[in-house]
Amino acid sequence: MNSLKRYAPQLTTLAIVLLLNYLVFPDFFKIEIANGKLYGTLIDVLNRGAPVALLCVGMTLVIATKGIDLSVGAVMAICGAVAASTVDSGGGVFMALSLALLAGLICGVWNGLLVSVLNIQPIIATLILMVAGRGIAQLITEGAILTFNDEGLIFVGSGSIFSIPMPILIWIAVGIIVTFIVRRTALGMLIESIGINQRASTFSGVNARVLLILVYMVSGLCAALAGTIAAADIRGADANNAGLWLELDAILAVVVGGTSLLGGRFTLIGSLIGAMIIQSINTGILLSGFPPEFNLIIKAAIIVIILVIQSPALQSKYIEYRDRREAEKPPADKENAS
Amino acid sequence: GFSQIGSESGWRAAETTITLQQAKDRGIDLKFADAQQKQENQIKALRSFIAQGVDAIFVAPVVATGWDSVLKEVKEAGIPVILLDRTIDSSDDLYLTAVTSDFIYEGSVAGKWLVDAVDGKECSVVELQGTTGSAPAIERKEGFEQGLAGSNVSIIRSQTADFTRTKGKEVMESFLKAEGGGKNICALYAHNDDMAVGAIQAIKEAGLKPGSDILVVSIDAVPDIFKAMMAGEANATVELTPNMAGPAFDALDAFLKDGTLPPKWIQSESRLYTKDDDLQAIYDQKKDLGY
Amino acid sequence: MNMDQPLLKATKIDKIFPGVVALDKVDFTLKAGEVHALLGENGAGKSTLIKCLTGAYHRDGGDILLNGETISPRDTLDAQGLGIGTVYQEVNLLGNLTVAENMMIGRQPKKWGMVQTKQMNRQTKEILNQYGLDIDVAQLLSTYSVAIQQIIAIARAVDLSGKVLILDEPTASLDAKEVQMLFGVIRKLKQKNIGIIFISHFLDQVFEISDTITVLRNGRLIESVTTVDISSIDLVTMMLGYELGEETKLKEHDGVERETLVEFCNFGHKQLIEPFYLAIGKGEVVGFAGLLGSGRTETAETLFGVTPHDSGSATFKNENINLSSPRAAIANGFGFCPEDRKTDGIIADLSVRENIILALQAQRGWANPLPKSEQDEICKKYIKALDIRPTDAEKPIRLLSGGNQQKVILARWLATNPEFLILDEPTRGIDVGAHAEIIRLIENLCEDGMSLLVISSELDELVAYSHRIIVVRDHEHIAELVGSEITTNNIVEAIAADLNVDNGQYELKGVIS
Amino acid sequence: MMKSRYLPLIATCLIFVLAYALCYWQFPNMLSTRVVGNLLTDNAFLGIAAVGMTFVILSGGIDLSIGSVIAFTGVFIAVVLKETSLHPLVVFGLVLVITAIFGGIMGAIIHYLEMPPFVVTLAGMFLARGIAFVISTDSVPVKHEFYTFLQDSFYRLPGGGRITVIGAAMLVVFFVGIIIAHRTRFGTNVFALGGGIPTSKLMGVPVAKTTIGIYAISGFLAGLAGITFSLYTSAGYSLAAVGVELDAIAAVVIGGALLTGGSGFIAGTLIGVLIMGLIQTYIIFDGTLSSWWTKIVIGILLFAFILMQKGLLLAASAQKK
Ligand SMILES: Nc1ncnc2c1ncn2[C@@H]1O[C@H](COP(=O)(O)OP(=O)(O)OP(=O)(O)O)[C@@H](O)[C@H]1O
Ligand SMILES: Nc1ncnc2c1ncn2[C@@H]1O[C@H](COP(=O)(O)OP(=O)(O)OP(=O)(O)O)[C@@H](O)[C@H]1O
Ligand SMILES: [Mg+2]
Ligand SMILES: [Mg+2]
Repeated sequence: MNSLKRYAPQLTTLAIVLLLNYLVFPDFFKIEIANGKLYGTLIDVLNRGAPVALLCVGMTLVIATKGIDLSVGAVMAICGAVAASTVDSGGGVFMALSLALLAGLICGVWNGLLVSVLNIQPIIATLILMVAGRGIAQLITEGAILTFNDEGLIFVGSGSIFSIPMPILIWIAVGIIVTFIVRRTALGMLIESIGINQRASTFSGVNARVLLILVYMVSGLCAALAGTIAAADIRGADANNAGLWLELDAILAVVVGGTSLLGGRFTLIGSLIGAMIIQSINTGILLSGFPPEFNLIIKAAIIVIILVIQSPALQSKYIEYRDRREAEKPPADKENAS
Repeated sequence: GFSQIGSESGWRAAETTITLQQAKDRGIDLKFADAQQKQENQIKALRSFIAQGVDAIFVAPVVATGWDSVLKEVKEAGIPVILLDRTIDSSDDLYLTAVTSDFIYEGSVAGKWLVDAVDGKECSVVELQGTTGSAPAIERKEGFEQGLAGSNVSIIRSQTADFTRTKGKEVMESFLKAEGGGKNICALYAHNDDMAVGAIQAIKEAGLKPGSDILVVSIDAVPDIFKAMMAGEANATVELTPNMAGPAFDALDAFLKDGTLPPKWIQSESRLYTKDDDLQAIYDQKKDLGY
Repeated sequence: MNMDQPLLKATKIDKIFPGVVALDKVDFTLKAGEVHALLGENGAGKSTLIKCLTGAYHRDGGDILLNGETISPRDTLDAQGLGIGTVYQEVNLLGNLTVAENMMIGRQPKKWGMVQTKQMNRQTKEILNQYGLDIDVAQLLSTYSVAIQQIIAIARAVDLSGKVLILDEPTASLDAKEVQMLFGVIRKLKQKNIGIIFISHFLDQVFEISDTITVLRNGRLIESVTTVDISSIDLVTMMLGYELGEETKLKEHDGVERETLVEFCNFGHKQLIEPFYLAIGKGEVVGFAGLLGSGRTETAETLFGVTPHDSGSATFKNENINLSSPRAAIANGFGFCPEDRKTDGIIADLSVRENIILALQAQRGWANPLPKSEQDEICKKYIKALDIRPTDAEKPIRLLSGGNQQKVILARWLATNPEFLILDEPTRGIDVGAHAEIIRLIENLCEDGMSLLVISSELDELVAYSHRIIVVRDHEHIAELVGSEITTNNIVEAIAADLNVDNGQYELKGVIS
Repeated sequence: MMKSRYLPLIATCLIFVLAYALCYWQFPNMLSTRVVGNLLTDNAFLGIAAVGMTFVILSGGIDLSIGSVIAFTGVFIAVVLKETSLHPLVVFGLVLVITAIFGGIMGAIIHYLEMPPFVVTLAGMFLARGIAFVISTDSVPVKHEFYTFLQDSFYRLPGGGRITVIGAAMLVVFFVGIIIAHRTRFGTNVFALGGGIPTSKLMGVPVAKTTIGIYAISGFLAGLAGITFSLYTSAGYSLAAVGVELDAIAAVVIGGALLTGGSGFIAGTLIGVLIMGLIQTYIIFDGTLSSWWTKIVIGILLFAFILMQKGLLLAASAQKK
């Protein structure tokens, strides 16, 4: 109940966006089983939202430390390319997955080192990898789309377990695992304390340096998973386009999910809801049948509306208004009594 | 000097490979500049080429407009310019020649093929557009519509998929849902093969047969679409040859040798491939070109 | 204008925060040329009241009259325009601007729309000279210590106040000399018929400077009285709502030989502090005395590894230890309660509970979380022991009043149960009641065997609990007082020794008279 | 006495000179007036937009919309010039008013609704480009004699280099920017916001006015950058200037500003822009890099610059000790 209340703005927004989708496309909520897999627009939203949702998980932690990770899109491309070239040269799916994750981890460590040890501002530190990373990915695939036919790897992108598509399972699982780790240990609080006041945290003995590297590592890992899924989905690693501009969607999702870009308090669940909101908007635009010139305007308009709904200023105005009404009530009661 | 747009697709990579290859074969020292999809970078590259004093410049222009002033500078510096792959909106005395295909023509070839293929029956087409605002997207759409003119074939949905596989698949998924699970769709037209390849997967995952339930026609003729055609999952593709450099170098050689002025427009072939061609042979020939 | 008419009159001011009634129909009247002290415990609502008066908060009810006219400042800019200058409790200046820009922002001298920097710097220098401050005003504010920033903030507010000057705990980080200087300024303003609101927890200062006293408790007005009519005992009772027990008695200096716990040999840092020798025994309280900027905070920060020492070594229980970072220091059983709570202490958005357990949790490592029940227990213990209000441990600490924040930071370190605790100005901004509590706590801690190093500008406080006092001047340890030598007078003499300044300036108005 | 505040600026300048010397050593052609002139002309629009971005970043905000606003401006100008017979100067005035208002509205939303600039301007970015699409997806050429006149007026340097109108315009904008940021009350207020909005509020800084002003300036300068871009290319194209905001941010930060706000220099941004341009020029001069190596080398060079900057600052502070 309490947590429901906590996510009220996000859930309301999601509901509104879904309702809009329903209005433009009445079959939106229809789900059936086709080819042994759940099939329907709602499933598409969950499925297509997987990369952004995964990126969101890492991004939320990074943002909580007052950082930002612009490189996730490029890391996706790198890891997709690594996975594809692994199976291409005869490695199995596990080999591909582990190498991709390793690549993501290395990228994360690199970002983390730049931010925490060299003290470079996160946006610039990760901009370096954002630019160079896509080059590295293209280097691996030599600019072409590296296609593959490894059933194992393809399964990661378009297979299903219990009729549920793999990407959905993966992002939900990652979301749950990371939330669990972060909230059941002290990690969450320590990350937040760094984001709010790094100086005071270090004074209290928090190991900011290690924690910073850690969050960028998580972000790299999440990007690696997202990249692998994206590559597996189209059975090819598209170094040029995989994850292009997805970092912006991920950041947007985090903010829509209720985590402040100024660092500090974060909510992974909120971010995941945010990711689904963003994906619902995207899917809704595709379903609506408007000419593509209008895509961006529609998206901008919906984002503005969402942000106005969630605006802290308006919320506190509302709370003030509500409190005042409540505060005015008791005297009225008293008057009645007397 | 060669100012390339960038490396946004496999086709582009192939064009780069072939150009570099051609230069090497001819013993030409080619300065290559990648513009990362930005016109401003191309203009910078051209200016730098002048400053370096190159002998000739190839440009694959990102966009048709906005070349006048820089090309004037190039002209003042006395360097011949050859446009690859796309033309521009400037007066044609600013460049030696343009080796390009005709996007509109490509589109109409695809459209005509479809009209013939359905043979007068009614047919609803969904269209996957290229990046909104890009020249191939606009002109391939226009050409396709010209090709359909007067037939029973009509476009029912058209959305951009940014020339990418991922988007191709995603957009096709929503087309399928929006059109009664794909029952209303008779054909798919994609502005490039990559989007078609993505869409084919979406069609298969929706339980339909691409190539028969839904006809697939696209443009570019990259190796992967031949694979799909061999598997009967795609029906036709219009070639956009990545070898723009060959004719360009020929024209340049002739010009530098004795001042022969080439025609202002050297149109590259836009060949249509269907299942009647020797797909395997073409695939084998193309697969190592760096697509 | 009627001369009897009050300068500033506030009636029935209400302010409600979610869950807290911070002000409940508070009346307040300020006459021209009067120094009006506003007193109350931590969290009584003093800062909130002045923020309502200056438009920093929107009040929920009540009227404000200035010179008989209703005013309703929308924001502080508005208030400044009306001639109300304010120093807020936490130094509210901008560290990234120069001193001069801080001083003159919004009213820089200009010519053809361009700021005349030279003129601005000169004016600022002149103003600050009146406060005995001769500093480079073109430097960034953040290069100066809290104390200097405090003086700058005061100077700025005075400069802005045409009619009313509000000072919220202006003396919290000043030493006796600066306090006297400030009082000199206040007296001058009084003659200019400016009304002054003065908030402080130092009762001696209140008695010295104020004409009228208003006491708040729990957001309610208790009483307004003229200063001459009230005794300090009554005043304390009025503030607390109960009688404060025995004033802390002076500690009898035992002269017991203690086994050495920590020892610093030739410990120092090139820019911050001359190498020194310091040994602290188990259960011993060592006080650091000195003027502002003398290098006490620097010493503490070097000891704790904030700015790692570059000469000398340290031993703990006769073993060499590494003090290269706060983490290393904490691992050796050190604790450090910093001076500037806003930037070095509180984690503003975290709850009181999280702030309390932070150091303990960091010590245990992230993978070994403190069970919630244990956390709650710790919080309950310290909230009670230090009388932290409100008692809701889940409130973000930024919503607490300044004094209560200070207590939470103290609790954070006590919770780690350190063997050696460094306290830099631990009682800054803490009310009389809690003050007594904390001093008692310090005594208990050292009885339990904890060693303490306390830095404080309140000499009587230092005298009360220190076994030994080190006097610091110009980044150098210059004297050590032991046992019966420890008196305020001796400290002052040590500080002033061979300083050829006229002694009058250093005279201290010490103990509550 | 050199104030330590200016250290980052000095470090950046030093690095630029050093890097240029290295380039010259490898390609003697790099020191021609042509290259210098090109550096100014080619980066004019980036530079102008980066001045706006500097104001925003100094205040602790960020503006992601500038690339799109540049595209919008170009399309708007091209279409209006094509459809009407208005003089380009009139259209310039019109578009500058529009973009300034656009920026101002974003500033107002950021201030009054207390929303993070990152997101508000991200929405602005979508919106501006979306409007550009709706106006025209085609690239629209501008054919007006006034354009030709402006493009043909330049100052010829010895050695074939040119100082063009737009190159000069950038320098003027930088000059005015420096004055506004470091010499006016508004400028001080911008820095104040960067130091902390709650504190600024308590100190009586007009936060609302300043925030709106900052984003209006950024919008205005993005509009001006758009005009520059349209002069540069004689066209309006809705896909133009994608990602310019990131280049601008990088330039501002390389120029020594802190993204957290409150500290930095407009002049530093100029050097930052020139450094970005230098990297580009160097890569083109090299001319052997494949598409992917181009990206990797840009990344490496960016990293090298930042590292050198850090190193210099560290060395300088060690010196002080
Ligand atoms: N922004 C806020 N939101 C919620 N509660 C607040 C807020 N600011 C203050 N409070 C509460 O209002 C009460 C009064 O606080 P205030 O800061 O006025 O106390 P004070 O008298 O100045 O105390 P101190 O002597 O410690 O400075 C406290 O209980 C505090 O927790
Ligand atoms: N009156 C002054 N004039 C110039 N510089 C000063 C002055 N007072 C302090 N400083 C500088 O500020 C620095 C920090 O002083 P700080 O006040 O932190 O020292 P401190 O001894 O810890 O004093 P306290 O703890 O009482 O504030 C000192 O190194 C000193 O150089
Ligand atoms: Mg207070
Ligand atoms: Mg101190």
